[in-house]
Amino acid sequence: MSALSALFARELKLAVRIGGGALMAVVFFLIVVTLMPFAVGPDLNLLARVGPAILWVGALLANLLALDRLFQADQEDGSLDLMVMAPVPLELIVTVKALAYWVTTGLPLAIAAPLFGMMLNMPSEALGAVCLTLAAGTPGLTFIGIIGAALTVALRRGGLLLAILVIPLMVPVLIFGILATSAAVVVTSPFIQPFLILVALSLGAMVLGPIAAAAALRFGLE
Amino acid sequence: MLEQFGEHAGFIAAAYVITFIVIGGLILWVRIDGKAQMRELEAMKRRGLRRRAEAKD
Amino acid sequence: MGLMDLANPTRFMAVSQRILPWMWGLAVAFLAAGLYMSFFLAPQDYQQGNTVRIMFIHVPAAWLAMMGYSIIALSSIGTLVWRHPLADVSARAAAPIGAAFTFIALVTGSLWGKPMWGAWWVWDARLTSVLVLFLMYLGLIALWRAFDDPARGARIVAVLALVGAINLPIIKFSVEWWNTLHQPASVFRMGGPTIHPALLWPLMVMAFGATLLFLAIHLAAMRNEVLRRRVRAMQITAARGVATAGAEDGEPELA
Amino acid sequence: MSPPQKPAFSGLELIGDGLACVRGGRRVFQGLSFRVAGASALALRGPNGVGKSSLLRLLAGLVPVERGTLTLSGGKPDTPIAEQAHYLGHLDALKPGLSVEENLTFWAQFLSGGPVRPERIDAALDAVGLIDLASLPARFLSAGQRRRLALARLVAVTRPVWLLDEPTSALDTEGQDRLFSLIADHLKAGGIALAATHVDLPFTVETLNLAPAAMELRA
Repeated sequence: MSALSALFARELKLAVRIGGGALMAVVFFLIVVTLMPFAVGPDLNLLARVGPAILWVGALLANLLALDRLFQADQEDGSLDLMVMAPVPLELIVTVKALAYWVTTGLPLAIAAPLFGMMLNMPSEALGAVCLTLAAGTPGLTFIGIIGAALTVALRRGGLLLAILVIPLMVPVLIFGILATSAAVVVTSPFIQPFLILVALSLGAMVLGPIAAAAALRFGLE
Repeated sequence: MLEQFGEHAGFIAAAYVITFIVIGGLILWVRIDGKAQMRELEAMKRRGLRRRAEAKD
Repeated sequence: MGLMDLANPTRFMAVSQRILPWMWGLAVAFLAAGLYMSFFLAPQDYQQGNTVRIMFIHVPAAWLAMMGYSIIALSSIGTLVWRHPLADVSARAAAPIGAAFTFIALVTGSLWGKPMWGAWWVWDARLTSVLVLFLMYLGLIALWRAFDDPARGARIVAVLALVGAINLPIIKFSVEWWNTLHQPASVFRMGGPTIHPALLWPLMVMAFGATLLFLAIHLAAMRNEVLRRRVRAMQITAARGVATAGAEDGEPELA
Repeated sequence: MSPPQKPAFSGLELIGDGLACVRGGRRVFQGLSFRVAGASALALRGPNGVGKSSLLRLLAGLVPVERGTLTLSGGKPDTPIAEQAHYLGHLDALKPGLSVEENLTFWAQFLSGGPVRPERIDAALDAVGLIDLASLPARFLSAGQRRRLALARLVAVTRPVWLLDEPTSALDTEGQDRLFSLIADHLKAGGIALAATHVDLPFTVETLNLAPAAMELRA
């Protein structure tokens, strides 16, 4: 296990040191949230109604931001070769990298979301709900995203392609995330059912994502 | 002491407290950063004379 | 290049070391006086009651948010026209401080607005413009951090800072246009045009003290930045020095 | 000073039999057989594009074996060769944002799968002549210094097989001397080294000549 903890520590160190990766996603998230009122107008009632959607779409896009570099940076400097040669299964290495990415990207997004929700005049119950659903849903987004990151690892301009590949796969997570969050805004919709499905989607992605990503990385080698 | 500022005392207190935290953090950061740079500079000046491996013995 | 540029940062370090304690002292004195005045001498506003006391930090913070960006913009001209290394140091040191004061302006604005509007955030023209300013600060900081070599990043960031400075009035104008389109009548304007003299004096003292504080932090951060660059320069020479020294003495025990 | 070599390897033998390799739809080589015993080095020779790098990557498990068998007798049983081999490729696998010491410590921990004593890191850095730069960020290193740091990885973690792809590139004469003495130490401990190089190694090596004409013919 020590090889994996060393990798986790290195990933966190790199994310904090190089350009403040964690901060960038949150800033991008804030920019997306700021743009929406310019588009739909500053009417607070309207913003409160579409708030969950704005936050979830913003978080989804922000979560994609640095994903293309996740394996590419290691591939370009030869680190990936050594990782493939390690005694640890590649699936676990991919999992650890994805977890580190979530800690530096997805988690800050979930923590920042209630603050941005306040700016959209969302009721306080909805703020808690959006934090909870994002904390439960962003791992799903990350672990789906790493499949795309692994598929495009050898491509120079993989960034845009990555988004096109994985956003359709993220649709179920988005649907149930927004459904669960809206439960706190719209009285009639239930919370627990979509939330459990969201958790199930995340857990499923955490199993499937690393297997698919590791396979893609192996085929992409040479 | 807070009560004399009326029903919105909490908001006033929060505004001042957050301001103090942010500015205090800023000053603290400047001080810690300054000390760290000074330390680095001293370490660099020392390193020219002594090797790390020898310093350990 | 050469002696002139080396001499100036050295003199800057000497001079700044002497005036910094005075600036800290003056800033603390003015802020203490300002706080006393704003809490105990200033009366309640007939319309806003005691919440007007938030104004004494909100308005100076908003003013310093703009001043911080002005420092960056002016320093950027210095970087681009005279290529003076201290200009970039000044701009770079001002960015996080300006961002922090912008953040304070946003938070206190939100706390001031909640009792008035009943919402934590209202997309009114002023607050929204300050938010865009905050985003521009963050963009500048991110761009600076993306460059390994400060000398190479300096002029590129200076271009962004100046483009931002030109854009700011346009942004402000557009945001106001957008806002009046949606909200014809603004019920309440922060720190409105007429202000009671009993409120004005504490505000002036607070603003002056906060400006001094900003400048003191800025100066201290500039000193740190100069030191950081010295460390960096020494690290580079160290990397080169070892390579040549190793080749010269040949390390007999390994040959 | 030579680095500590506690577990001396004994009875190692690396055998390739009838190997074939396909990269990018092109058959790089086939029917390639060789045999390297412990405590000896094999130099891979031949013009560019003949498949020296491909053979090393194949041994490292980075390129699939198209046909043929590859065995390491005397090594750890039931362990792929890749996990018992060091691969020093064209890329140095360094992060510019981490210090020299952090870079090496990470790889040592990651490759050995356990905690690594700092003395071992220091010894490895000393062996490649980078000990004075231990706390420096790797972004300040020159190409040759980066190469040395990559080489330190092989010293810090003990593995029986060294796969070296142009190990002398970017190194100055002093660095090359260090490299050669490290390889010699590794061989003395009973290890195996395979090197694709155009430089003559200053100790006895067997040579595997990869000839392009024959390859084309068979392909």
